[in-house]
Amino acid sequence: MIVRELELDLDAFEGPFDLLLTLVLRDELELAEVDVAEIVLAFCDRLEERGRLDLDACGEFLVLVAALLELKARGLFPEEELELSELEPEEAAEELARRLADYRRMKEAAAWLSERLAGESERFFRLGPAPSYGSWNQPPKIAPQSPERLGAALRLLATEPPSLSLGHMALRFPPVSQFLERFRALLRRRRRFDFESEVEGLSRVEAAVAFLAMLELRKAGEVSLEQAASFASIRVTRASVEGREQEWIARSA
Amino acid sequence: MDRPLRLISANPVDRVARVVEGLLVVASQPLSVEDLAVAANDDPERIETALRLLGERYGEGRSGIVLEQVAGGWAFRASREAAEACARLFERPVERGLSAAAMETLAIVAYFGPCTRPDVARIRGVAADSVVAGLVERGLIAEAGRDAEAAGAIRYRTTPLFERVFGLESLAALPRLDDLGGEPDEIRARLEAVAEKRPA
Amino acid sequence: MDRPLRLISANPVDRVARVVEGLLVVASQPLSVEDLAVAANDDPERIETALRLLGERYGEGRSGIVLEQVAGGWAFRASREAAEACARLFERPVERGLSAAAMETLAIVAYFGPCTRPDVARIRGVAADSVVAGLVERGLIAEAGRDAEAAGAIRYRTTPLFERVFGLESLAALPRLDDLGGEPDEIRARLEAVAEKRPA
Repeated sequence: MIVRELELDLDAFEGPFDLLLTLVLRDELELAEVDVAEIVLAFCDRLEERGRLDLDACGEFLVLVAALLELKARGLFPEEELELSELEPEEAAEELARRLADYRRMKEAAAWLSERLAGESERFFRLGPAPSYGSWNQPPKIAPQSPERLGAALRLLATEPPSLSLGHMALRFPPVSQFLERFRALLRRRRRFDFESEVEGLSRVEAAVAFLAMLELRKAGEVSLEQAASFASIRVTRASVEGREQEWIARSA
Repeated sequence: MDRPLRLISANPVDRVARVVEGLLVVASQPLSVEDLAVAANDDPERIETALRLLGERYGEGRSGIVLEQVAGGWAFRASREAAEACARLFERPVERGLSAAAMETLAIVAYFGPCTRPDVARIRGVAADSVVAGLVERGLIAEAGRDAEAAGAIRYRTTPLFERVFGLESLAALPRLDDLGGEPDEIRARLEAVAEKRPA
Repeated sequence: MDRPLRLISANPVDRVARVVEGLLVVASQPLSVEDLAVAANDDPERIETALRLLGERYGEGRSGIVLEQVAGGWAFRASREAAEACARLFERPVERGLSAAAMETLAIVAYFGPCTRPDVARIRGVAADSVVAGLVERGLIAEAGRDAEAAGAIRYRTTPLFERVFGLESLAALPRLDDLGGEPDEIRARLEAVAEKRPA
């Protein structure tokens, strides 16, 4: 089973998984609008149809979906990036557990409120003023105000929000094009390179982006890929001009 | 016996009277005998009997709540004995009444008005409907025609009451905003740009 | 005689009670003992005595008007006996059709407020803009200034109307946070248990 060929039929997108990834990484598709859970469901459905557990596919899928989710989270909460990136894995796990606990509490609080509201359906009270009479039904008086408060309100509105360090994000999140350039440059110098050694030292997410760049090159017919065994190193080889020409001839025939 | 046996409370008019009390204490407007009869699912004669009963209970000198027949029906009001206290309750000047949201909206209408609710929302970065409605109700801003361009949205301007509350002879007396730079239009464009950068 | 002669009614608490009745029947929101004392120009102890007296008179089953302690004050409402009749005559615009998302957002603002829309989104994991706007429109939450730290994002808190609609004496009547949901430690232990099952 080839994960990147997984056919998706989402509200925001219809087509194979790798096209979705490419569009997202090129900023041509708003990730915030993609329902990642639907992608997971589609994958699980496919797995079930095949009737056997494909560990390779699951592993690849997990890496890609984790990367997607992280990208989406960053898009939804850009300011979080700064706080969370400072955390050690241990602290991040604690933060995650704390947030999950908060959410679970609020789910329960919401259930409590719903039950309470249902129990209050027999309580009627007046919304709004009493039937009007009497001198007291005038609009309330407003105490004198300083006009300086008006200017102060606008000055507060003019305060620039602190700018988010986008450089930081760009560093951790190179666009797929950056890896495309890097791999192409590398391939101009060398005919073949080892994917693992090229991504060594990168974060998992960066490695995932690099992986997408590699798939992109393969799709464009610029490279061929070989892997001796699962989890073995992936060898990236420049497609020979002859090979591409032959392919072209074969296709047009 | 032909008639089915029914359990009837000692005085069912008491029950109707309690339902009418409940309806009147929730109503924002006088309720007619028909309104009351439809709501209570009872006949108008019994409603009238109940109202007579309530009239005796809720009369001047007997209760702080007075049942009164006015144009359009029946309503509760405060007794004359409580009038002075009611006047004190409603005449407290409400300084706390001008929230930060109200102040921002007033400032926008005063400096850049007349402007529409979408204009205000664009600068504040949040929907302005309830704030604008509150300021209209309190007489600090008022409608000033429709904006021909913005799909006929209603435009608002500040009122003479606004000028009195802020001690201004006219809008020309508003404090200058030189530190924000330039003409009102420039300041406005700058505020809109900042609003876009603010987190939602 | 040193003391000036005063005419004191047979039972002055009765008079205070009548004034309080009058105030409560015209007020649009629950009134605190302090509000009542200021308006009635009387001392809080006597107001409390009067409220006790009125509580006996305006109770479920005894009257169609019920005195209740809610949203930090005292207010009249219709008795449950009159609920069916009220339902025929009055809408329930505030609470009708509150979605699950709205309930969660209300809970978050009630427990963690004043808080911003990004705060709500962080806990729910979904953008909160339209839900928050809907709750503001219903009057269940209101703006409470801007957060100086979070780039001037608007903060929200629940309103007295929220407490009143949900029949809460105050926000302190909500279940304690500690009594809700799981502890972070417990959740964390479960996360780790799952993580440890992965092959080395």
